[in-house]
Amino acid sequence: MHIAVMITVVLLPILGGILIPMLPFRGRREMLWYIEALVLINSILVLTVLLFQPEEAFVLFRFTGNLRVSFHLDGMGKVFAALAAALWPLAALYSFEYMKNDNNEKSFFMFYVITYGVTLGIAMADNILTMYFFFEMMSLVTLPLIMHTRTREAVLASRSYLYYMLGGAAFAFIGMIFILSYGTTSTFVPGGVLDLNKIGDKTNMMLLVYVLCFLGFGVKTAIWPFSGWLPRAGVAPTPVTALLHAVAVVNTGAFATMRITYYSFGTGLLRGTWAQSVVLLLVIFTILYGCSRALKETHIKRRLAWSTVSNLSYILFGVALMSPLGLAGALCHMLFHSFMKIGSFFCAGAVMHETGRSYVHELDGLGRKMPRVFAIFTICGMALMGVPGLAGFVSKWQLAQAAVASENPLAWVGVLALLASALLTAIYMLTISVRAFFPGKEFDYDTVPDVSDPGWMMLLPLVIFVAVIVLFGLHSQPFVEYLQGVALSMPT
Amino acid sequence: MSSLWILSPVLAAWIAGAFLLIWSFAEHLKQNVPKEQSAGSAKQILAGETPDGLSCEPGLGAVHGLAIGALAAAAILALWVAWSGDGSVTLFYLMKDIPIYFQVDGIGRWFVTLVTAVWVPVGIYSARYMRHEGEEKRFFGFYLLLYGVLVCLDFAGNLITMYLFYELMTLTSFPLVLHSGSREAIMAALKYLFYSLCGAYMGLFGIFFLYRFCTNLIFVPGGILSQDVIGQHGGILLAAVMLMLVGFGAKAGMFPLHAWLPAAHPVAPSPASAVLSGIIVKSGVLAVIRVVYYIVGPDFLRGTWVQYTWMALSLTTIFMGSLLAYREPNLKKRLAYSTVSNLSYILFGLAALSPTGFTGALLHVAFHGVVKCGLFLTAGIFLFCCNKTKVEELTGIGQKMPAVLWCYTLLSLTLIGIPPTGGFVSKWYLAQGALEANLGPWSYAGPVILLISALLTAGYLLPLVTKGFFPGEPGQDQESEDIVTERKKPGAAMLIPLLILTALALVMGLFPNALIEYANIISNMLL
Amino acid sequence: MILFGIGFSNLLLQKNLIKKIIGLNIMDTATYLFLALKGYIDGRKAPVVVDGIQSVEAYVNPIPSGLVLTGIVVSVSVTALMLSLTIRLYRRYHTLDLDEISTLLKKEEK
Amino acid sequence: MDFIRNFPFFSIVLSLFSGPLSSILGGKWAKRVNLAVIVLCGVLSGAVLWYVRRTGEAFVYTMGHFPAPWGNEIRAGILEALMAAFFCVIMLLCMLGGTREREEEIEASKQNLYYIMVDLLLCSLLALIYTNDLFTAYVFVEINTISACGLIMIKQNGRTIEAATRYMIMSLLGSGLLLLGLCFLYDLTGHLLMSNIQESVHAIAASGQYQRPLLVAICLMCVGLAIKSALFPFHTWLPDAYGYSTVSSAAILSSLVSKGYIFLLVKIFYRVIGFDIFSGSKVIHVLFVFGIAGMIMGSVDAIRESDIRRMIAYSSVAQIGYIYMGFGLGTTEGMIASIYHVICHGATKSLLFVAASGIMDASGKSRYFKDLDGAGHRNRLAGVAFTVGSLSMVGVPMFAGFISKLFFSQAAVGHAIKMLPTLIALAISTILNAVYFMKTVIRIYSPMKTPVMDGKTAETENQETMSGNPAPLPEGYREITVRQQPIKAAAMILFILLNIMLGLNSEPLIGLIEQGLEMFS
Repeated sequence: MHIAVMITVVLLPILGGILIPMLPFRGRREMLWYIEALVLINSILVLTVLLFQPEEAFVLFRFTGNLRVSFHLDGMGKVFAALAAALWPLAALYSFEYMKNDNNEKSFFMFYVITYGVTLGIAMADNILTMYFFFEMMSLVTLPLIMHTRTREAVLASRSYLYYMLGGAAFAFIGMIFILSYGTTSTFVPGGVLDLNKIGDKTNMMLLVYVLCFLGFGVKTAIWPFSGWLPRAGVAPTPVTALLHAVAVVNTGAFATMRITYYSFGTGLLRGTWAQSVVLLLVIFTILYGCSRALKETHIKRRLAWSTVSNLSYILFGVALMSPLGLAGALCHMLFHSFMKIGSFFCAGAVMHETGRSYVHELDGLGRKMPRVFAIFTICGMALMGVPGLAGFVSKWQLAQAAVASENPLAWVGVLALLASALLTAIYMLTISVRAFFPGKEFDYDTVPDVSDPGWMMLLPLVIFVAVIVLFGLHSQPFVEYLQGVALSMPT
Repeated sequence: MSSLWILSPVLAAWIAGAFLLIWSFAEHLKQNVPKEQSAGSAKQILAGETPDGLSCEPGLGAVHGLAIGALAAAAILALWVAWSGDGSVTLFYLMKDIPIYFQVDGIGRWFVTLVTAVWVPVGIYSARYMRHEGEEKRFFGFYLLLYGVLVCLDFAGNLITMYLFYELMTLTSFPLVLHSGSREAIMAALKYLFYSLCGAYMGLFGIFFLYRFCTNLIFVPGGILSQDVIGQHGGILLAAVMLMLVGFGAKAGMFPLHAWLPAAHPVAPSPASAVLSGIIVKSGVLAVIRVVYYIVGPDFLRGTWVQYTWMALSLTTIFMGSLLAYREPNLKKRLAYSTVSNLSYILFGLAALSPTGFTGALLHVAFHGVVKCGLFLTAGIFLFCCNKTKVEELTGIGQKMPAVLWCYTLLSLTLIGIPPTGGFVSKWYLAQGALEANLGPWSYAGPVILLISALLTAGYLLPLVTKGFFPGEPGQDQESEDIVTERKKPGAAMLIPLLILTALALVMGLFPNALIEYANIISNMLL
Repeated sequence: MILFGIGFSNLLLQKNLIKKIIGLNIMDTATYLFLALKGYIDGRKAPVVVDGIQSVEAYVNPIPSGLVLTGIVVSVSVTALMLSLTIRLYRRYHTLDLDEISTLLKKEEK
Repeated sequence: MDFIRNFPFFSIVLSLFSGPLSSILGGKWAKRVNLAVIVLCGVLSGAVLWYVRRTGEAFVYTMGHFPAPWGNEIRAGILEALMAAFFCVIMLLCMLGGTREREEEIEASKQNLYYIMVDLLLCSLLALIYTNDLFTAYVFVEINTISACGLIMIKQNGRTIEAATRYMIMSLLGSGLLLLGLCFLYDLTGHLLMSNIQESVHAIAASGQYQRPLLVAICLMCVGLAIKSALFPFHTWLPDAYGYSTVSSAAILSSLVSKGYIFLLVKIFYRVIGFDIFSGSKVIHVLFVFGIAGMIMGSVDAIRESDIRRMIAYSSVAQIGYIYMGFGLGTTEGMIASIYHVICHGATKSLLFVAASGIMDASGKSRYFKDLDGAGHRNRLAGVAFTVGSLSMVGVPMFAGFISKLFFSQAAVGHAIKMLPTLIALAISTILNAVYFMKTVIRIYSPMKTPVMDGKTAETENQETMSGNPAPLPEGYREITVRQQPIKAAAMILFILLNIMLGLNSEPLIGLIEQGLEMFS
């Protein structure tokens, strides 16, 4: 029974999504209920699947020979699926309020729900082909979401987004082929699949292919050379930028990189090679580059987008360490960062929705008017900074531990980069809160538009996110143990 | 002694502080409702919520009463807990094997007493002083929160808890500096925040490494590094400790990251800057002590390049601090520079890594804390009464406010270190410790620099005294005449705390041996 | 072979359409000559049955000549088509030069 | 059971005679005859496929019962039957897709001429596939060229004639070279039937002398056929030919005609020269390099193109580059991959052409990009069809393109030296494909920004088109719904289904190709 559930979890949102424009909805409210119900049922299904975990893989359909699209739930897949299941209903709730006055909502929600199915598909992919399949679908399905506002700028942004995505997929394709032909089986096996006698002398070629593959999947996590698309995609409506750039799209990239590094190429071969140092250098540079660009940015959403770029490279830093601890740290940061970032994006969205202002210097004094939203924003900011007692600190701690444990000096440079970027994050996050709450003595308050906090639909998700951040911050023990359990199942 | 009592003072302070903060928030919301007159329904509900009776004026009495009451209760509890013997409590487990763990030990007790001794009088003083600054509720709210955080910091049992409260202290003290709300106040506050954050992150870098090499980072007098760990990873550990020194030193105004002190002080309200330079800066010193003497162990650093650089940095800061103070016209900025140099006395004492040096440092921590708060309170009075900040403008102040200027003179004497006062005692021990540590040229350079900076301190403190008491030709007389009439005399609530502090400083100066022998107990335990 | 070369280059380089067609024909005939040559066995007569001699040795190998026949038919039809196209083009553009025609077309397009 | 044996012969003869027959009939009747013939041939070749697959070996059918050197032979194996069936299906769909255009563009009198050409084309294609004799292959190549040129010319405006002339010149060159190559071969081996040539070629290769002429023969033939199937350096005629001719002819031309020649090339490789000699010779590397160059340059030209039809034409140059690269690899997997790609490309290219015509209808017949904005909204089905086509070209997993790309790279990985260049070339050409295809897809779905006559600002204009109620469209732009174009819609849907079927379960097809290849040589 469980395997069937696993498949329905993936297909239900996709089919449900496609049905949205077809179904005759009387009013807007009925459509909202339909969507919310669809997403909620799916999340519950995901949780049931997570609870009693089906062992065997489920083959959806068979391309040729050993290439088949099949699903299997293992440690890492569970974490990512749980994350998506938790965040999607809340994001949907938020977007109902946000999209109230938008006219073609139907197409928006259609793609919104389909992305949910595709993300679950990636989480539960059993072999690299399925993952690549859904990886490609992801970039196609999210394209209309970015193009939703149909302005000139949105079209340009979506076009560059697509080129980056397809370019990345093309390079990842090479990696996949390499694994399919040199690996023993195409499924994900902890500790790597490549059998050495086949590769024999061509290790350098293998390493080069690994770097290409890392960059291919890395495009989605906006590594330095390919990070152009993320800030530009800020032009999309907030639920899209929040959900995609905090959770769905970028995490799929990180998740995919984890898969190929730990489950296909195998860390044993890669540790200590020049490929690892190339990747590490690239990641460290992106961390610093992302933060410095965020500092310069005045548009809130683009600033948050740049901070996503640097935070994602934290995750990749964890992955590049090639040690089980590194993987645990990466997973931990992926999770916490999603909550923190989606919280701050939603706050920014709420501000833009209510006041229509989206530049930092326009925020003076808004703290007084929208105290709840800005309070949450400050907490998310502090969590991002890594103030101990909040979730950010825990994940930074895990990453730093892993980095210190691994001997190579590049990792220590990485820790320094981690801290320097924490400082930069502090600067660009707190300046917003300070500007909002303490605009200065001679600031008169009537220039501030008389707005109040948004409706409950927007606030509820925010409050939940903050609660989760604080909970993880203070009591992350059982959770971190679980992650380490997942990571340590890896033969180093 | 049951463990939960340790946290009682902290909880008392925090509850009161939180209540005040929420009250000030509600106050804000209500404040901008009448101004708009618009009939927005959401704001209607808001106005309905907050109790209407509280108008601004009568509320102040309630605020002061609540604040000082809570402060007193917390102080008593803290002292009782500190002096009623050792005890420890683990609040909860932040991460797998890292508890939030509190432990009362010698150093903790010393610092808590110092904090309480200073906190209560400054609290009383600020009740009166804050009237002309406005936003009292927010000020007192953060003030109490800060007190709770400091007590936790002093009682912290392991490095992670200390780091947690170290960071919280920065965040809670940040609004205090920011209080006046003017543009440059915000800029200075941000500068303060980012400097201390940068210091904190350097410290965190060190903590990562230390955590890697020693299991649970609980403070154990004499250090917990095992020999083989030092053997293999000596180099990286030294670098980590150096980074931590510079990082935590930032809070203690050590050379590379001291620039925030002179920026933050003139801008903050005077009770805030009194507390800032008196106590918060000492927390940086406490962190350094914990790391050097309780985690890494002094003999690990003795004779290494880390000690020499540390010594060199503190000496340069001493010298530079006094020089800058000497040339500074603004009184508060001058006091800020003097804090920078005095703190480096303490760091210098610690860098000597010798028992007497350590005792000297501890003594100086006490003396400087009390004296500097007193000096800042006097500066506050001068500002409050005749809103003059420049030193030359205060000529002839002696006739008008003799008592205040007397206190100022006595406090400056202790700071300079004239024999009967406490300053001399601590400087003596510092010089003794430096010589004893026989570090070659360094141990001689130390006392010489101490003497030169004592002269400089006299140089920048005494002119105010001379001008105040003996103004010279009558020309200035009538000018200083209208200074005082403009403002009312400083009220009793401001004078009494000043007198208490001066008395405390004198008593410590005249009968220091109780303090000295207690300090010796601690230093023997460590070295 | 040389003939083939001349015809081939002529077809490619010439500007004028008619010249191209001539070139084409030269090329085709060259191939057929080559083909016919292949079939020729020295000292025998053309493969037309003359006064009842059936034995194979008397005649030249007939297959290549058969092929030549079909080849010629093919090239005739192709030339016919090419000529009709050229007339059509000439009537419309009054020039035989292909590049000129394409420039005219571009003008017409705008 | 052997009645089926002469089915291939039947299908060729049938389509041959239907040509002249339809010349007498009027336009309407000619069309019906034509469709009937195509359907019949499709069924016949399907039966042959089924029969051969059951018997498991190819059968030879001598026309007119004359034995070898005189009579002509047809050899029908699995691969030939499969290709024949596939060609008929594609031709049928193309004809359906282009019906409405044909009525509008071609005057009544020319109608039946068009169908003659189509029948002849069908006949020559089938013959090309089945024939086992080189010279008959040459003859049918010529017929194919003439009928294809006729298809291009039918539209009678200046452009098409110029395109037709260019096409004629180039293909005549090609066939000239082919003929010469044949003569060389004949001279060497003395036979024309492929199977006997093969033994003699083996004998020559074994004996070691005559190496040089053999190599020359191979080169001549390869270059000749390369010119005809528009491989990179010789592709200049392709964009004009495909760009301006009628829709169905363009679709047929691009997917079938060039493929016919490629299939002939494959037969020559296998049957005549024998695979191992061929893969040993240098020619392979030349083809490989041309293939790679074709892939990249084709896409680069396509990006610069501003006319949608010419852009698709250039992209077919790139795809042909793919196929030749498959040959260039020289391994059997490479061969399988390229044959599979022949089928995929055939299906996708014709879908793209038909969809493009649908889009152009919806935006006032103009073929330039700037007028195509928002066409996707106006002609929903054509928009979807075009998107499916371009996604498959780019190689998105759900569709046919992905599978062929997958096989190409797997074949490439097996080959040590050539692996990296192929993979990199594949990645780059995917990106380039993505650039120009997705540019069009996005443009179709992006809102209309054309200057609006009655002074409304562009923004409100977008609002209205998006909100569905028909805004005052500039002249020529009209909302096309499925009902207005039933036949074309049916063709498009069938194409899409074919594409997805090829994408999802390609296993049976691959199996067939493999069997076919073994049986081939």
